Amino acid sequence: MIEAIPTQFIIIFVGLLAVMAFVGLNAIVLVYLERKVAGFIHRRPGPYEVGPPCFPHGILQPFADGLKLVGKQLFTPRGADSILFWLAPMISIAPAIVCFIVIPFGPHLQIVNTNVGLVLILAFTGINVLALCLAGWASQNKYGLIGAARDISQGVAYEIPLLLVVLSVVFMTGTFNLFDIADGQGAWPWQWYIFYQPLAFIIFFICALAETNRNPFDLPEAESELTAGFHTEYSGMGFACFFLAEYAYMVVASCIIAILFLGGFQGPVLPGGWWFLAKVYVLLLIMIWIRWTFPRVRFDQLLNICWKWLIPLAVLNLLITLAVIAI
Amino acid sequence: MENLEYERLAWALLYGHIAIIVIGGFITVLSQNLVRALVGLIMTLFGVAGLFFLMAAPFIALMQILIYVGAVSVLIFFAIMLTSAWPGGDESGTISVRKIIFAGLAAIAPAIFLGMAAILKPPPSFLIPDEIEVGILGRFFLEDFILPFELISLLLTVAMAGAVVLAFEMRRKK
Amino acid sequence: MNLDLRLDTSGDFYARKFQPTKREDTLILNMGPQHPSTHGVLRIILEIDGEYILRAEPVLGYIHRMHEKMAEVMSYPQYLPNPARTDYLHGLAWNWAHVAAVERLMGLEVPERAEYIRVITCELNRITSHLLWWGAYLLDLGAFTPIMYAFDDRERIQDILQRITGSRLTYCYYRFGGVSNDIDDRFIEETRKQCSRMKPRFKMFKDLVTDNFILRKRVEEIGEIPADTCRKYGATGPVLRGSGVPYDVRRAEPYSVYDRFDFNIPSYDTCDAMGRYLVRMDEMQESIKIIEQALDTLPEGDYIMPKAPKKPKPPAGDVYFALEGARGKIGFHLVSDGDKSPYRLKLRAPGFSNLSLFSEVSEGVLIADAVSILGSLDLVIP
Amino acid sequence: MSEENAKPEKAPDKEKEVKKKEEPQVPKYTGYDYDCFLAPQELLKAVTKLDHADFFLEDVSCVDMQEGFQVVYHFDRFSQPGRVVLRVMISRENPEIPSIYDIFPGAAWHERECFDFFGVRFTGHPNLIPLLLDPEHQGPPPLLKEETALKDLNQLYPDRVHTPVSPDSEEFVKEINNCSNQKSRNQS
Repeated sequence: MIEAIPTQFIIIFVGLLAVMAFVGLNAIVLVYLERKVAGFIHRRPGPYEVGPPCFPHGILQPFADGLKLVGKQLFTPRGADSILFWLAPMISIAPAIVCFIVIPFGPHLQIVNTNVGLVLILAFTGINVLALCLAGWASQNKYGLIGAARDISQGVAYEIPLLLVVLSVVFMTGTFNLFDIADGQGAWPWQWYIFYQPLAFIIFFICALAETNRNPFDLPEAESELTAGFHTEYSGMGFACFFLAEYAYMVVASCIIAILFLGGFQGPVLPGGWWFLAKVYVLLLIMIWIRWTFPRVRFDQLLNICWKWLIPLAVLNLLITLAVIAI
Repeated sequence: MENLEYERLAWALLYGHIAIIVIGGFITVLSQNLVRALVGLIMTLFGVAGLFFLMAAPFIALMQILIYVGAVSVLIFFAIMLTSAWPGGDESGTISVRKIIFAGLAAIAPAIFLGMAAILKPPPSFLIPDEIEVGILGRFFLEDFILPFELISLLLTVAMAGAVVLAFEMRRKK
Repeated sequence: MNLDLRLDTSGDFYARKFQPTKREDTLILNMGPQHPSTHGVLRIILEIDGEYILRAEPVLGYIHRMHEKMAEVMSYPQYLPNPARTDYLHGLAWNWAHVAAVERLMGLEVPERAEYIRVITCELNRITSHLLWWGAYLLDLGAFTPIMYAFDDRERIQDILQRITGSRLTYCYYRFGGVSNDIDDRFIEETRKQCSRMKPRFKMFKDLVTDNFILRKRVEEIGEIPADTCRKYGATGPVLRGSGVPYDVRRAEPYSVYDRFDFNIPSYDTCDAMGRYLVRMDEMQESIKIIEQALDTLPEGDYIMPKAPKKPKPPAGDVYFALEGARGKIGFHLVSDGDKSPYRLKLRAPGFSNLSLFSEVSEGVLIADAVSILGSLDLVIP
Repeated sequence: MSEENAKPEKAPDKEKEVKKKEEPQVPKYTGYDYDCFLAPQELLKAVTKLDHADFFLEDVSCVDMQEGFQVVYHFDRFSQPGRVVLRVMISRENPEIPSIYDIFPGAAWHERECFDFFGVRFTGHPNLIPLLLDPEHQGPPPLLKEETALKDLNQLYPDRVHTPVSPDSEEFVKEINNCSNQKSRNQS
């Protein structure tokens, strides 16, 4: 019976495991990175003393965080819809893992090479919105509800310029295949699409921040307004799932930006995987940097930025791209 | 031989997806809670997307997820949150037998039609269906079927405008 | 599961008193008493329509400690540590208000050096208060970093004050007729160093934060309080000066030695949160100006009256003493019957009057703006 | 006291009088530029006048004494600083006083505070519910004094005129228009 299972399924299964490990590892690194970078920006050392002295610079901090989250009591608030309440964090994290399957981490490091990779990522990242609003709604908390409402309008609005910008790149390359898109760019920075599509890069980056609910667009969980927004009522692993998902989507967004605009695994001298990782982490660092620097925008401003600026600009960018291609 | 194994797997997957669709459908219909019903609907939509995958149409499957799960059901969710519908509302209450019969008939009727169509004019079946390229699909829409395609978009625009008008009207009444 | 959160008839006394209006699609939201942006235990009941606030009603009293009653059962010296607790950020001003009210009632002549010391320490305390406000306000607006920068300076000032006053937050430094401790050269040197350190910092704060595009969008034209509304509600301090009225008790009814210093009273007639923000930023610089002048002209002499009464028994009568705290006008209404404890003491907390504006100003604004307005009022809930 | 009609008596300027007498038992500094007693029914009229003269409400406080409650209103002015204090005596048995909410909405909370701590009822107040106290608070208001501890007006405010002034009187109008801290409030 085992030989009946096609090799591709085995690859996918092993790949999924690898991806989960990758997501977990990334989360660990990012938690540490976020704390340390925040500390650097705040001019303080950040986590410093966790565990015995053989682990300097608080390097065990993410593990301590994880342990704390795992050890916490799972708590379902009274009146909450318990099934949906606990389904939501899972819905949030699962699609994030699926997204990693089609990402080409290197010239030979891709689990599934499909022609519709880009669409797959766009489709599965869209599910996160649903998870967040389910969480907000099911927790029977007014802050959660407002957070969910904010998340929907934000997620739906920013998906539009995002798709338009992706379309411009797709029109340039003529494919949805992530590997081909990355492969189409040269090894040197001036051969990357960021030089052909600078506006698209900026729009995509802003939209990615908004879609991943990162500051300055972290309105669904704006803690000074809505305590914690949609995850107000979550404790322990429920919260950890959202937390993991947020980091996972950050990584996905960075991967996509790296592939679409920064040449993916392309780069001189070093092997592709390292280039890809370096690009992704530079983007992640920029995201963290932005988070600790800017105040939060207001909700109507957030939507105004999208509808009045990003969408027209994205359309304009698309038209210019089309014109250039047609010529 | 290998094809046969594939086919067995395909059947298993097919029934699995059908089960997902049916269960999702029942959740949608029978759930007292609108949001749970919506979750059932999403489950159904995922099942349908899986069927598209099985038919080697991953693009359409992903579009199904992107548009229906990612956009339409989110909008439905928004609508549910905006309207104050709760289990004590006018939708709840005991259901009369007549209603159940009518509902059953309404559910069976399309099934009979589709089933008859499938039996009378069975579509050609392939062991391993071909994947159609996205480009061909696009050309299909924009060349052969341009008129229906555009009409659908017109319909959607009209529906959207209508929804906005209705919403404004309701607001004015208050 | 009840989706209709509006028909939530449970709730406490205040929620029941806060009747929803006749509109159907509104939501009653409790902000606080434990909420990140209310800084302490303020609670605001909001009626919201989507993201817009229809009505807001602050509920307070969660940590009201009845200082007025305490004053009636304590003797004057026993009550000395209390006033600073009413405003933990600008404790020295309250401490000052208390001792000054008693001094006025008794007609005590405070030595000049003591007055200078009071001015210097009180202004230092004002800077720490404004710095904390600055950091916390930006935290409300979602910027995490500035509070760390603010605390950097604040901690240094607190170190300076700690050596002299013995405490870091709830000071009890002033005594009837002077201060408890003389300042020394080290204090003067450290204060001068801190003053010169802070001047370029303000420029950095401006470049880094005040000129930030997103911040400006969040505070400009938000929470406009016309000067007349301030008058009707008795709002004072930066709230009033942010509405274009250059009223400062230090200038209007000069107490202590403030009339000898040259300082401006910043005021902005934009009336919005930005105006209040800028007033406070400018005020810190003015405070530094005052401190430097005071250090330059610090007279020699006693730091406390030679015959300062240990157990004052002011004559019968009443006195109203007002001074300018970081949050506005602090008032002490002291009624004495000639005994060793006050007959009646009424504290006028500036935050009390300033907060009562909130329900009027926050009508029809977004929740995010309400947070911004609430922050810009700079409240310490007594 | 509260029932007495206001006599438009020519009250001598208290501050000057204090200075003349040089009595050691009387505080030299009060912080007030104009200090007057009012009859409860004339409070609103006086407050309206203060409103027109651009005063702002600093504080509403209350003092419990033998004659009853003395509700004290402090007013000050931004443009030409000078503190005016209005004192209104009301009886202990029926502690009612008109609310000045309609003129100074900022008084709402001060009045609620007085209601909390003394049980003074402000008629016409839109929302006279506990502000600082626990709404389930049992027993007498916390700031009421015991019978034995009460002092009377002469003990608390020696050498002051306790006769109500009419807000229509020339003196009142003159004082509120001219009062400024230049006269008596050199605080330092």
